[in-house]
Amino acid sequence: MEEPVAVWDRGETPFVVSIQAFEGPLDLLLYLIERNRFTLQDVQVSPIVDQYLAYMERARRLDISLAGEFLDMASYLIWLKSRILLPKPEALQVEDESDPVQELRDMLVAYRAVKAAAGSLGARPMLYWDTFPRGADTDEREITRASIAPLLEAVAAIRLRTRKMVMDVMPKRYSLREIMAKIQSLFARRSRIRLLEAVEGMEKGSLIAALMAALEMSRLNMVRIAQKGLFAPIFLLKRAPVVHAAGSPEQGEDE
Amino acid sequence: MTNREIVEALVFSCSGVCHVDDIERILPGLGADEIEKIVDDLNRVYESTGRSFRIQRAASGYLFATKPEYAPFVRQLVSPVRLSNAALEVLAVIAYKGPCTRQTIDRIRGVDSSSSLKQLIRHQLVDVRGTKPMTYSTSKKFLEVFGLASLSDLPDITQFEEVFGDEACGGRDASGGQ
Amino acid sequence: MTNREIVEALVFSCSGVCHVDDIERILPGLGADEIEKIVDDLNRVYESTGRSFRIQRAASGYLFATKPEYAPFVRQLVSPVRLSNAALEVLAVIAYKGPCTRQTIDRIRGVDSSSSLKQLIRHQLVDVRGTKPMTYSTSKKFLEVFGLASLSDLPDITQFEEVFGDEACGGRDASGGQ
Repeated sequence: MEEPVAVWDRGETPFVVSIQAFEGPLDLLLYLIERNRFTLQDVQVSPIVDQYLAYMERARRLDISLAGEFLDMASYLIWLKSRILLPKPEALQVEDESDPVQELRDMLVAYRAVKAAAGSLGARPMLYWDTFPRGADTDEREITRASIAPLLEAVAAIRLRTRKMVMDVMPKRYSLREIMAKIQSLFARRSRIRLLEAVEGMEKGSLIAALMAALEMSRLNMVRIAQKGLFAPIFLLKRAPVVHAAGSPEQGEDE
Repeated sequence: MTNREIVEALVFSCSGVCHVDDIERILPGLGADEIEKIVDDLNRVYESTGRSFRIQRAASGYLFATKPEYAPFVRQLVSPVRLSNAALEVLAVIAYKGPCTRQTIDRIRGVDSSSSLKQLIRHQLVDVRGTKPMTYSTSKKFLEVFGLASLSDLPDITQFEEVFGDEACGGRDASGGQ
Repeated sequence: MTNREIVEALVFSCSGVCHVDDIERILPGLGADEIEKIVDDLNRVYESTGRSFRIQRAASGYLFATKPEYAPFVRQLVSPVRLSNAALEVLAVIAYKGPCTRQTIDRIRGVDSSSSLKQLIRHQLVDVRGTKPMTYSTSKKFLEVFGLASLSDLPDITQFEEVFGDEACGGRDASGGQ
């Protein structure tokens, strides 16, 4: 994580960028420890805690909404610092043998290992990013892997969709035919358009109508609908007249 | 990197037909005629190096296929069951709801489910029972495929809220877990 | 017709992994070692004739895939899967720690992991097991996607193991401030 090093020293505005560079409070702590050239074995807790809190304070002043975990960690660190600085009552010392600094250290060691492992995974060539298997373009899910996850996702998808349908009662009427004609005209020059291009204004109802038009056109084999992931832009790809080749002739018509 | 190599990679990654439109979009400046020439070239290489596949012409594009003489072997491969998201939804409704009619499934999903149902019946994941009204239930093969001993092994819907619940669906995906 | 041609046709016809078991079933008498030799042979031919794909090892079999240099083109045709750092971290915890609950993952990472988990489940890299509490494990597809024959192929597993032991990560909930 090189960029935070640079932005930290350059003042406050670029700092906005840097908070996003951390996966979480442990990541930020690791960065601070490294920056102070401590090793995990001989971390001096006080300066690290102070710097962490300074970081939080600056974020607060810049009105950055911090994930709850960052604030939880801040309160934990304040507690930790007070425990280190204050003389412990005799009774407590006997009762509680845990070493909070060691606990924090263990947490950081474990997280650093995860980070390293994630880095080594990410460095491997990945199927569907670096290489693509034969027939990688299918949208259908292979279910012979003995996983129920796709079923659970399906349930979530139904719930999400039906709730939306209840909420979005549209007073305005849209003509699917009109929207389909518009999509067709957009296809005159290009074979790939964004769904949003077929939307009039930015009303939710219009967006839904455009999506329904796209689904209808997909059903009629006039377009292919593509989306790279949840919430990613939806693209419509122009489809040539019906072909029946070896591939997957029957996609569910009710998708 | 030559156009020929790229065309080969593109046709290769399609499960069915690779549309000429798509090739032209990705390799602007390459016309349909040139693509055809490239495909002919590739097929000549496959032929002369003894490959067991070749590129076939299809209505609006090209498609990779094994040569017919290998069909007796290829046919013995068990093709994995692939389901559309719609079919998975129907399957989930039947699994959680138990034996139910198509009307019930349609009502829960808010869309027509008939073609998905057909797909599921064809894959023998769903059994049909009764006549009036017809009811659908998950089959023994369903349990096998999903690695379940019985339907009671399915997690309680409230249990998977931790991942698929409302908050998780709220679109915080980009930040990846913060 | 040679075994080499048939093996090529079989691996080619699978979209996804062609299992060694299946090849052995269809070509009795051919052992795993011989299949591996044939695959190596084929890859040498592909290399020397400038093919843009090759056969790679994946989980319990082989898989035809395009070579990395063509990715920028193929990505325009096929939806690519890009994992965030957060998702890779979650995947690393599950891969090295074995089946675990979301609480364990959150505790080790120090942040909420639900949206990353959802992303991984959607891409079928992580499986859910439906007992109480719900546990997550890496899937067979995880091995395929990262080109691993098994989890023990992960690099430096011993290096990570010591810190992943229960001693190092257990029992910090109360003091962990999460």
